[in-house]
This record gives sequence, structure tokens and C-alpha cells, in this order.
Amino acid sequence: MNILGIIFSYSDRENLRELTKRRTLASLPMAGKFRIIDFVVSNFVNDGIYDVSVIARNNYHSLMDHLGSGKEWDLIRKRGGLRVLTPYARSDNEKVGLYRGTIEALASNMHSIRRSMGEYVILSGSSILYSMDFNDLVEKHIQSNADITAVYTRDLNGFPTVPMGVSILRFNDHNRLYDMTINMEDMSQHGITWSTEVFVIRKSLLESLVADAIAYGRYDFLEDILKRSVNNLNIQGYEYKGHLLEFSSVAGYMQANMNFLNREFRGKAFKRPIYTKSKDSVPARYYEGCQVKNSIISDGCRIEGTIENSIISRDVRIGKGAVVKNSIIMQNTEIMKDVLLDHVILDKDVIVRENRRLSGHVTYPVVVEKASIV
Amino acid sequence: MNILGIIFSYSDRENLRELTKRRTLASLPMAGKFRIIDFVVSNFVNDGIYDVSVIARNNYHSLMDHLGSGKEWDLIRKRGGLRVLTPYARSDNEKVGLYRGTIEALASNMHSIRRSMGEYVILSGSSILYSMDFNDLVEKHIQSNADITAVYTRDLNGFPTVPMGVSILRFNDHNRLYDMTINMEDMSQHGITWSTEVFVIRKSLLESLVADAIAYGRYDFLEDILKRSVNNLNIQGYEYKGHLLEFSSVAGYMQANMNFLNREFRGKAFKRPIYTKSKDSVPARYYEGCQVKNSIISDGCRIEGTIENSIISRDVRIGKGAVVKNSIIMQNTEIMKDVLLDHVILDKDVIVRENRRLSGHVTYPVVVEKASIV
Amino acid sequence: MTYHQKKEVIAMLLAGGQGSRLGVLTDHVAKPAIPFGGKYRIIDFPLSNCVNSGIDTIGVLTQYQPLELNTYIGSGQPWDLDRLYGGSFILPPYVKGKAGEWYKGTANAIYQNIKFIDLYDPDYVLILSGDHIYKMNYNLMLKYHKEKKADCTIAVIQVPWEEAGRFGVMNADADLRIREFEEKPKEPKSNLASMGVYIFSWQKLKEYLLKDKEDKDSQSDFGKNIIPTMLNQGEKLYAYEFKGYWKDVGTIESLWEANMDTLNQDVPLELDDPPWRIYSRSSNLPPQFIGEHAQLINSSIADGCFINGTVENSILFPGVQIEKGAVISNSILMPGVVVDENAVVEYAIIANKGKVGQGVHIGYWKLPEIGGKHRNITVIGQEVLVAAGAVVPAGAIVGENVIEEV
Amino acid sequence: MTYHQKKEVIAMLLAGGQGSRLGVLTDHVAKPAIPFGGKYRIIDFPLSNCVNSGIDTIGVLTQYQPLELNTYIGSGQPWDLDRLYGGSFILPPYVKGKAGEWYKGTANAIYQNIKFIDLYDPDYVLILSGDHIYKMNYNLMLKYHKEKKADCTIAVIQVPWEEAGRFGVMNADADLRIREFEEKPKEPKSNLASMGVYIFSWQKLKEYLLKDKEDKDSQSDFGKNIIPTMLNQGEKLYAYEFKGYWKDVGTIESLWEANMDTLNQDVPLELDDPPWRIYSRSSNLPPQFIGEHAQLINSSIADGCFINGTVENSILFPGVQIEKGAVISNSILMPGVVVDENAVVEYAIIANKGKVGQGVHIGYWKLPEIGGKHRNITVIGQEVLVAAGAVVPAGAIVGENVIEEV
Repeated sequence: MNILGIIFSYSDRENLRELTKRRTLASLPMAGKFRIIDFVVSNFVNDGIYDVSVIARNNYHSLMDHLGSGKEWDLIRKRGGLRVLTPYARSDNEKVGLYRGTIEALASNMHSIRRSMGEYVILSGSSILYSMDFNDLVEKHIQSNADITAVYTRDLNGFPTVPMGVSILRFNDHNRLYDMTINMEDMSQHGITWSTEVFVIRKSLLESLVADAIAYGRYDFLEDILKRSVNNLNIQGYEYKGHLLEFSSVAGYMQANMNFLNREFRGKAFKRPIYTKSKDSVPARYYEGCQVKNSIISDGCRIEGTIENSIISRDVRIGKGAVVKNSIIMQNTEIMKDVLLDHVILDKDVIVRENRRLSGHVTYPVVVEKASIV
Repeated sequence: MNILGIIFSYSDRENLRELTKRRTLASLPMAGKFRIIDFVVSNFVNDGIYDVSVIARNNYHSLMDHLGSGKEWDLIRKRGGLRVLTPYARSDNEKVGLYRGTIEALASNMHSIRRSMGEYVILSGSSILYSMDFNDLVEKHIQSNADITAVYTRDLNGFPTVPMGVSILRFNDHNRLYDMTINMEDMSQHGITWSTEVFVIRKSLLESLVADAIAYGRYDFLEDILKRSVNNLNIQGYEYKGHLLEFSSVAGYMQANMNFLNREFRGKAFKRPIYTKSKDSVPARYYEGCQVKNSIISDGCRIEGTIENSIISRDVRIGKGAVVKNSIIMQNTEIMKDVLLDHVILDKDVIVRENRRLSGHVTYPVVVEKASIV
Repeated sequence: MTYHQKKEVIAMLLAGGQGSRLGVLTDHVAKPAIPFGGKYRIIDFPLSNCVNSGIDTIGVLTQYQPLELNTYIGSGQPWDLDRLYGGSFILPPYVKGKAGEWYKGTANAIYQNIKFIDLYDPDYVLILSGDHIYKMNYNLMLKYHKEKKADCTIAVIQVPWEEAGRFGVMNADADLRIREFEEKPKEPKSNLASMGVYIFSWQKLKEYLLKDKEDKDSQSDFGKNIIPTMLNQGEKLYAYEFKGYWKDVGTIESLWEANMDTLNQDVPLELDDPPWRIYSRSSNLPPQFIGEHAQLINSSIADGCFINGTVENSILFPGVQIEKGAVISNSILMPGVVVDENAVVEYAIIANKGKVGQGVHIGYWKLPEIGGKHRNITVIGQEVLVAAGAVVPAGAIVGENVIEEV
Repeated sequence: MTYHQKKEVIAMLLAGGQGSRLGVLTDHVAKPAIPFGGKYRIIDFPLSNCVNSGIDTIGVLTQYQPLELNTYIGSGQPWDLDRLYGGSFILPPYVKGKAGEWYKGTANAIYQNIKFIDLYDPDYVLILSGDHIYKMNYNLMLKYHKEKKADCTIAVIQVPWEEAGRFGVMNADADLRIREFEEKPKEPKSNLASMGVYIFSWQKLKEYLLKDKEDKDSQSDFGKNIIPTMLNQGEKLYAYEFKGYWKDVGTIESLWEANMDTLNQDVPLELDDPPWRIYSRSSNLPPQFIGEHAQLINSSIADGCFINGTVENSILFPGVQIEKGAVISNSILMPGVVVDENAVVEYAIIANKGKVGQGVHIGYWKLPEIGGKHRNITVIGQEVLVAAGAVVPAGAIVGENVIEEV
């Protein structure tokens, strides 16, 4: 079966403050050495889908740097492979910027999508992470004679409330979508089914729906295609029962990372390989006097201090006497002697000088911008 | 010696009509199966320079498609390799379009240029093709203690007149640049030295010159850096004595291609390999009744008709009784029975139906736009 | 923790044979590396068939003159076989414990690589050889193998009865279950010939390989030992009939014929077939140039050629040079061959970088071709020089430089 | 027409040795494929040295158990050796004409690959072996070779006089021209030991390889035959003194020591050295997780590990699992080793996927370590299981599953 994966590397509903100031959502670090996009792309590759397009909008240089030729995801292919689709000016006096919505993003890249051999398309966002059997999903899509299959999850799925901004999907007894609303409140009741932002559709149908919508000046896939078509199209639901991670806020992003400290969760998340850019770092080095507990440590780290309940990315140095708790420390950061960090997110290339103390709260972690010196 | 190659994939002085409507200059087909960029990039690779950045401005999708991961140019490298640098929006409400000039293009991509290990930079355009010994060039640059070395050619170098829009460079007795003007007339006198649009400069100097120029709102490398600096900087000349091809006009582009029909010229141009995207086409097939003379034929062609003095790209079909003379036929074109073409450029994916006749003149070849049906 | 990726099926390609019936053509390269069809090599066919059939893990068993073959396959990238898990693997003989062991028979070669196969824990193993030209979807055969719940499925093709005796012949019942396998029978009872393409259920094959190793008298050959033994033991072997073009190119004549077949539109061997592309490593040469004096008739010509003479019913590989007045007909000129002015080459195969001097006549034959039979094929070996004026009679096999008439 | 790219220098890496002194560690893999330093393999050092020295064409001569090594090197991409011209090439022994020939000695292995070397038409050939840990710029050595107009340059390192007898020793004059070469002399006249790194001017080497082939008594070894013969003939051989860390890891003890050296900041073998990176193939495993009960002291731990016990002065390769209460000290745990609760591992090397059961004691030694001497190193072979409660005394070499005290 020929399937094309299309991943939106950004999300309109995220507010990740400084974290997405210079990068797109999908290139945000996750679980130490990975980035969000790694999980999404690996899900496709692990399911044998080797034709993957990533739609970028702005701030995509870090994403392109990370993905490179696609080699590390096994996506250098003669047929298919990895493409990053970026907005571009066609003529000399055109300017480009934001797509006006997901549909415009698809329409702008239709020349590339059309060329794919894929018969079905799986669309995925980047602000909700899952670990899904795509082959089963597409099989069910075909069996159910659906025009579109929308993947949903039920109830809270481990979250305190249904995340803000996600789509609440309502299905009838035949599992057919009849209504869709955007979640704008802290809902925590039972029986809610909400979108994981994953959809299956036949490529030819997607092409014509996108062309139609553009002709009518409609730009949003959820509002303008999904919601408008509940009567005309057979939109079926597919329930995802596994774990989900969601990050539209900094606190959510922190929480999503902390999930990886759980052995059972890690076991499931890494049941199949998650591919990422390889770095030629040395193994982590632990020196006399270090104390590390319940933490994820990536290669290239040199650790002399204390770490607890934290996620440490590659090539981080943590000095003697420093204490790092409940924090996310990104790549190539230097934490000098006797620093204390609690509930902090240090972005890449940050230096924290001796004796500095930073502490946030679980509901509002302190974020230190890339390349800052504290 | 660490050298970074920077190639501008576009030219402000070109008027190639429909040919560059949907592609950037550097991705224009050349000599059958190649594109202009292949010659420029191969010159770097053949001289052992494996760190090459291509600056794109607009209309660059065909260029990116062609270059792909850089594999075919031997440019998948851990250090260096091939990068295509495209304009992009940094923030949510920024729009991007044309660079205001070569300096802005360099400035916008300085983050990537800075990261290269190259100590020297060779800058090259795409509208003048050469076959140059870059190692000798950089050696001479160093020996001469130049701040910048500007490569020039002398007199007409095979052209009827000095091409319009190129820079006339004037050097003093010490081979130092003292003046620069843009050629605006059909000059054909002796003693003229004009730029091949290739320059050598130490990377750190380039960085500071670009930063300065941007600070002063100056955007053009030739006018605002080269010309303004003739007194402050030691800008040395380096004479290029080999063949040149130039294509700022359609007639020039046609002429440039026709050079490849000369055995001696071909011998020099292909003395070292020119890399290009590989296509898995079958060998060319010649059928009973075909007549082919003095022409370049690429693989994948199926020829039943007559071809003279023409350049035929990949996967072209030429029907029985068709006659193609003095023409350039691009990829995947179908020329049906009894067609007559003389002094015509057929862009990609064109179909010419039976019995059609098109003929242009050497000074004004007919151009048929991509995917047209005649 | 480690990741392990199971493959349902992997292919093992037997590429170690010398192909001695191809004479000077295999002096320097293994048979699967011999150029074919203007830009391919024989091995491109099984490799491309695998990739097009969705089989992405291929062990290539080499033994004889593997340098060129190894370099040609390289990372497997031209066949899209440069993969994180799987891809193409060169498997030469090796030393284990104190002593090394060469591959003795086809089955022994697989036996020695049991460890490699087990890495992928496959359910099925596809056994291929590197000396056939055909386009085949192995996936359909695998489906058949599963439907039949077979232990082994052997691809077969109908051959003319009079030729059946040159092949391994299957005697099968109506359901295509194989009852008897005869290697080159004098009086064939069937005209279903083995194509040398087998699918085995791996656990079953492994069992028989281990048993075969114990049998000192065995030649460890699939056709002579493994398959007859399996039949004796009552295992389920099925024939899978392939209907398409298939040719064993183990002789000079058949290699020449298969090449000529690519020029014949009536033969169902279309190479320009996008959904079933034959991949190959490209040459990096510029496009061909056809000069003022060229005359081209029903020929296939590759990149980098310079043609200024007459070429008829011939196949010219990359970088061949034909000077003015030279006439090439019914011939195969492999990469880099140079033919000087006024030379004549007829019914010949000239191996890589052969040089044919001015006025040379290769494939000289005084009698007219009659009754559809053509004169014998002349072969000029790799880098052999035939000096100006020499005449090489039809059927000669030339391995060394020639300075006058042979 | 064809393109040809000459290389000034290419490297030939002798990776065929079994390394029998490493016991069970080389039961399944060739010595150069043995894991080293937490994420590397021994062969990463010469390969990375080549690439960092600007040498991009490397023939890897394999013979013994090459499967894992070949798979590890693959397309050469991790070392940036996946090139259009050049790159890494696996060169196994092969059949030529009627019979195959195994690599008999180091020089014979090169002799059998003359054709490969000639493809690149090099001026110089660098001969390396796959059993040393060092970081060296071969380009400086090549410069020296050219300055000296030498026929052969041999890299040497000063060793303690008392150890000189274990090496090939050079007796050189003041200009470092070698006058005599003694293989493992009883009474060494010099303490300049050969590092097994040679640069030859290729034409000269080829001449001696061809001569050596004629000599029926020769063992076709560089140290025993080629170099003494060249000295006899008055060729210009120079010693090139290397001053840096270099260690032959041909024995269990030296392999253990070299690993421990990576944990010792006083030893000049920094692996975290961006301008001279040691490249290796990455594991695709998630980052390591350090649990509630972990205690880490001066150790190096790789991706994919799960650590919930105590680890001291030890090196843990990717995917090692240490459960609660387990204590690992002065040990090397290769990829995928699992140590169950309350087990103790001291002064040991545990090969890939070894399993250490609950409460096991590996490297048991009743006496205290005295005078800087440590107890003998214990080795547990690949995939060996040591069942719960077993005690393995120091110095044991365990190749098979253990169910009780050895």
C-alpha cells in the first residue's frame, strides 16, 4: 500500500514563549537527544511509510538543519523519501510569509504532493505526540469506506483537562463525525472524544477538497473542510488508545518531557527505534562526587554535580556542587559550579555562571532563551 | 586548505524570457543532460572543495529538486557538504521576498556561512560558465597578499561583443583594481578586462565587509563593496584564459549550448566529470529511418526522425519524419510525426503535435514554455 | 536494550560463479558483473527485481573476482538499497575458527551464511542467481508460496521440449506440486524448466542445510542435493509458473541473443518500463555526440559515446568511440571500446576498453548468412588491442592483443 | 571515454586477524570489530585517523569472521567515507582463475590486492592494522616520508627498555634512517618500537611484493620479510617518531588497560576532541536513564543504558542494564549486557549481550589488591549467561553458560 505522510511542523494553537522564538514547534528538543519531529517521522518509518513530506512555514532553518538529507531516518529514497516543503516566492515581485491556514499550506505544496506515488495520505500535526499503528489505521479507513478518517482519543488520556485548542469531535452511533468544536475551556468530564490531529484521506480526494476550498477562499482544514463536510463526506472516527503527549504551553511541554522518566512509559515510547540526527558525541562521563537520580542523560555530557528528576540533552556540562532538579537542559549548555536550578528549561548554548540560582514552578517553569548567559 | 564555495543561483542581469519564469537561472538545462549549476558545483568538487553553499532567491524548487541531498555531487559530508540557502521568515508576521542585492543575500545566510570551516571563500555567479583551477586561484590570492582577488577575462574570449551587464574591471600595473564599470554597450575593442563573477576573499573579511555594508544600507557586492573599496583594499586581478560561456539572453543561452557541438570544446568542458542528478533512463534508441548529425543526444531518447546541429535532453521522443535543426530540446518532450523545428528551444514536458512547424532565428530563437502543447 | 528488525523475506543472490563458458569475458570480472543491454550489468536484473518486489535485504554471495562487482554494488544506493536496516550485503567466504572454507556448492554458500540470515529472522528466503535476464515480481511468487503452504517453491518456465534437457526439469502434478526433479534429463518428462529462483521457508531450509553438511558425499548443490532430498522426505515443493521473458546468459551465444532481444520490439523485455525500472549505477559521462558522418539503424547507444560511423542492430555501452567510416553491425561494444576509421565489426562482443585499429575486420565470414542462422559470435577480451589492418574471423575468442590476422 | 581519479595516497587496513590472544572476545568477531571506549570499536581509530588526515580511500582487508565488521563499516558513511571516488572498500580473499587463495601474511594480503591499489594509481600506500588505539595525523608522516625521499617510513614510538623485546625494534642512525630491524629481539639495541604503521612509495612496495611472491620460503610478512629484504637491498627506510598515546590492544590485559585509560584524565587519549573526532556508527538508542538507586563514580556510560546500581571506574556500552543493588567496578560491559539485582562485577570484561544473574559475583578474589597490581581480568563471552548465585573467580575466561561457581 502506498502511503504519503504529511506532517505540519508548526501549530497555530501553541504558546511556547521563547522556546519557539527561533525554531518551529517540530524542532523542539524532546526526551534528551530527540526533537519532536523525530517521533513523528519515526512513527511513519517504523510502519514502513518511506514517503514523508514536512510542511514548514517560518523559522524552519533549525528543522532543515536537523533533518538534513533524511539519511538518519532511512528516508533517502529514489521513490518517496523525505521532503521539507517551504513557502517560496514564485516571481520576482512576490512576497511570501505565513500560510493563511493548513489548506493554503497544502495548496502551495500541491505540485510536490501530487508527484508522490502515495494513494492515501496520513496528515499529522506536531503538537500532539502518539505512537500509532498507521497500517492498521489505513486498513480500517479502507474497510469502513470512509472518505476521511479522523483519529481521536477518549476522555482525558492522562491529562488533567482536555488540552485547550484541540478539536472536540462528536461521532454518531455509526462512528461517523457529525460535529466538531474547538475546546476553549478546562474540560474534564467523561465521554469527550478529541482529535489527535491525525487524519487519513485518499490523496485524490485531498487534492480536490483543497482545490475547492482555495477556490472559495477557505483556508483551514478543520473548520473549512472537516466541519463543513460532515454531511457530504463520510468522516469516520478511529480511536487511539495509547499514551499521548501534548505541548501547546510551556508547562505542557515540561510535563510531556517528564513522562519519559517513567520506566513503563519509556518502554512503550522506545519500543521501536526513534531516529534522530547522529552527533558523534562521546559517552556521558560521570566524575567523582556526582549524584544522579531519576534522570535522562544524553551522550556527550560531563557531570560533576547533582541531577534529579531532569532531562539532560547532549553535550551538557554540569559543574561540581551544582544541583539541577525538575528541569530540562538542552544541548551544549554549561552549568558551572554551585548553580541551583529547579523547574527550569535552559535552551541550547546557555551558560549559567557559578552560584546562580533559578527556580520556577511546575505550572510556570522558568525558560532561559537560547545562547543566554545567566 | 579549507575553502567554502558560495554560488549565487540567480542573476540580476539576465533576461531569459519564459526559460526562467518557473526556475532560477542555475537550474536551466545545459548541454543535454546537465543544468548550469552542475558545471559550477562540479568545478568546486573536482578541485577538492567539498563545502558548497548555493544561495537561492525565488523560484528555487526546481533547483532544490535537482540538487537533492547533494549525493550525486559527492557532497554529503559530515564537514561541509552542500547547502541550499533560501530566504525565510523568522517571525510570525514577517514576509520575505527578493534580497535587495548580493550583500543582503549573504547577510541573510551569514549564520550558515559562519559555521563553515572554510578559511577562504570563492564566490561564483551562475550566468558565466568557466572551467577553472580553483586551487591555483586561491594560491595566487594568498601569494599576492590580496584582500580580494577578482577573476577576469581579457578581450572578447570568443564572444562577438563583451556581454551586456558584465563588470568591466580595470587594473593598474601592479594588477590592482582601480576602477569598475558595468558594460552597457556592444563593445568589441581590444584590451578590455571583464569580470567572470568569480571572487576570492578570506571568510573573516567577507563577514566584516558584509556587516559593514548592511549597517550602511548598501546591498550590492560589486557596486558597494568592490567599487567602493578600490582604495582601501588590495583587490588583485587573476586572468582566466579558458573558454567562457555566458547566458544573459536567450540567444546567448542558445549559443552557449551550441558550443558543445564542437569536439575540441567538448573535450575541454568534459575533461573532468560533470556531475548531475542521475535518472535511471535507458540508453538512447535509434530506429530504422532516423538521421542524426552533429548533435548531442541524451539517454532515454527514442529517435525515429531527423536531427541536425541540436542538443537533445533526456527522455525526448522524436517521431518519424520529424526534422529538428539548430534547436535545444529539453527533457521529456514529445515531437510527433512530420514536425519541423528550426532554431527553437522547447522547454520540459512540451508536446508538439503532428505536422506543426516552428522556426526562429539565431538572433531570436523561438521559446516554447514548459508543459505547453503546440 | 537493542533494536531488532525482523524481515518477512530476504534474498540471497549467488554471485560467486566464474561463468567459464563466457570465456575471456570473465577473465577479469565475475559473471554477474558483465555489462548487459547498453548500460546495465547482469546483476541489475535480480537486484532491481528484488527492490521492485519490495524485498530490501539482499545478501550477495561472492567468491570469484569480486573486486569489480563489490565496487559496482557499493553502498547499494543506485538500487535504493542503502538502508538503515537491511540493504545489500556482500558476503564473501571467510575464516572461522582456525581455517577458511570456500563456497563449495550453491547450498554450501547459503549454509556458510546461516548466521547472516538469522540476523533478520526471516520467515522466507529467496534464492537467486546472477546469470539470468528477466523481470519478475517475486512478491507474487511469495504469495503463491504462502497460499500453497509450501516448504519450497521453484519458479519454472516452459521451454521448447527439445531444449528441456539442458535444464533442471520439474515433473509436477495438476496442482503443480513437484513430484520429481531431474537435472538435465536425457529424456525430459516435462518442459517446465527451473529458473534458478527458489523460495524456501527458512526454518525448513536451515534444517536441510544442516543435514546436508553432515553428508560427506553431497556436492551441496540445490538442484543436485537439497531439492531431491526434500522431495524424498515428502516435503511440499511447488512449481510456480512464470510467464514472461527469461534467459540464461551463461554462454556467449545466449548473452549475445539476450542483448539483441532488447532491440527487438517483439520480445517482451522492455527496459524502459517506469513501474518496473531496472536500476544501475550511472557512468557520470556527458551525453553522446553523433557526428557528421554517423548512420544509425535500430541501435541502442549510451552516454559518453562518440559516433561518427555506421551502427546497425548494435548495442553500444557508455564511452564507446566509433570513428568515421567504421561500420558496426549486430554487435555489442562494452564500455570504453574504441573503433578506429574504416574498421568493420560484425556479430561480435568487444569487452571493456577493447581497441579496434583502423581498417580492422572483426567477425569476418565469407559465406552469406542463411536460414536464420548467423555466423558465430566473435569475442574480443577486456583491454585487448586489435592492431590496424588485422582480420579476426567469425567465432574467434581473442584474449590477447592481435597484430595481424588470427 | 572514462574518468579516472588518481589519489596521492591510499590506506590499506589489515583487518583480517583473529586476535586469538583475546580469547572468547574474538569467537564471533574479528579483532578490529571489538567494542572499545564506551561506544567505539577498535577499527574506528585507524579509520578516523585516515579521514582526519585527509585520506579518503581505504581498503579494509578482511578474512576472519568479517560479517559484523562488514556490516559495521557498511557504506562508510559514519566516517564520511561514502564517496563517489574512493571511500571504504572491504577486500576479502577471493578466487582468481581456478582456485582461491587465503591471505597468508600481511604482505601477501597486500599482494593479492595490487589490482585494487593500482585502480587509484597512488604515489604512496599507507599500511595500517586494526589493533591499536591511538590518534595520529598520517599526513604529517607522509610529509616526512616525502622530505626524506624515503622508500618506506615506519612509525615508531619509544617504549620502556624492558618492554622493547615484545616489539619490532628499529636500530636507526642519527638521521633516523633505519639500519636494522629486529622482530622481538632478546637483547634490543633500541627502544624505538614499530607501531605497525608504514608508508611505502607504491612502485617500490609493488616491486618487493612481486619479488616476495617468488620466494617460496617467505612468510610474506612485512616485519619478517619485506622490510628486512628492503634493508638488505639498501633501500631508504626511515623511522618516524610518534609522540602520543599508542597502545596495542592484542591481549585481554592491554585491552582492559586501554579502556581504563579513557577514564584517566592524566592519560593523553582524549576522545572528546572535536578537531580530531573518533567517528563511529551510532546505536539509535534513546538516552540513558539513571534511576533512583544509582551511584556513579568516574565512569563512562553510553546511550540506551538503564542504571539503577553502583558503577565505579567502569565503561558501559550502549544498552547495558544494571539493576538495583548491583555493583560494577573496574569493568567493561559491552553492548546489551544485563546485570541483575545485587550482582557484583569486578575487574571484568563482559562481551555483548552477556547476562549476569541475581547475586552473581564475577571477578571474585579473596586477597586485597597490593602494590598497584590488580587481580586478573575476568572475561565473559558473547551472549553467555551466568546464572543467579554463581561465583566466577578472577581471571576466568568464560565462553559458555555458567550455572554455578566456576
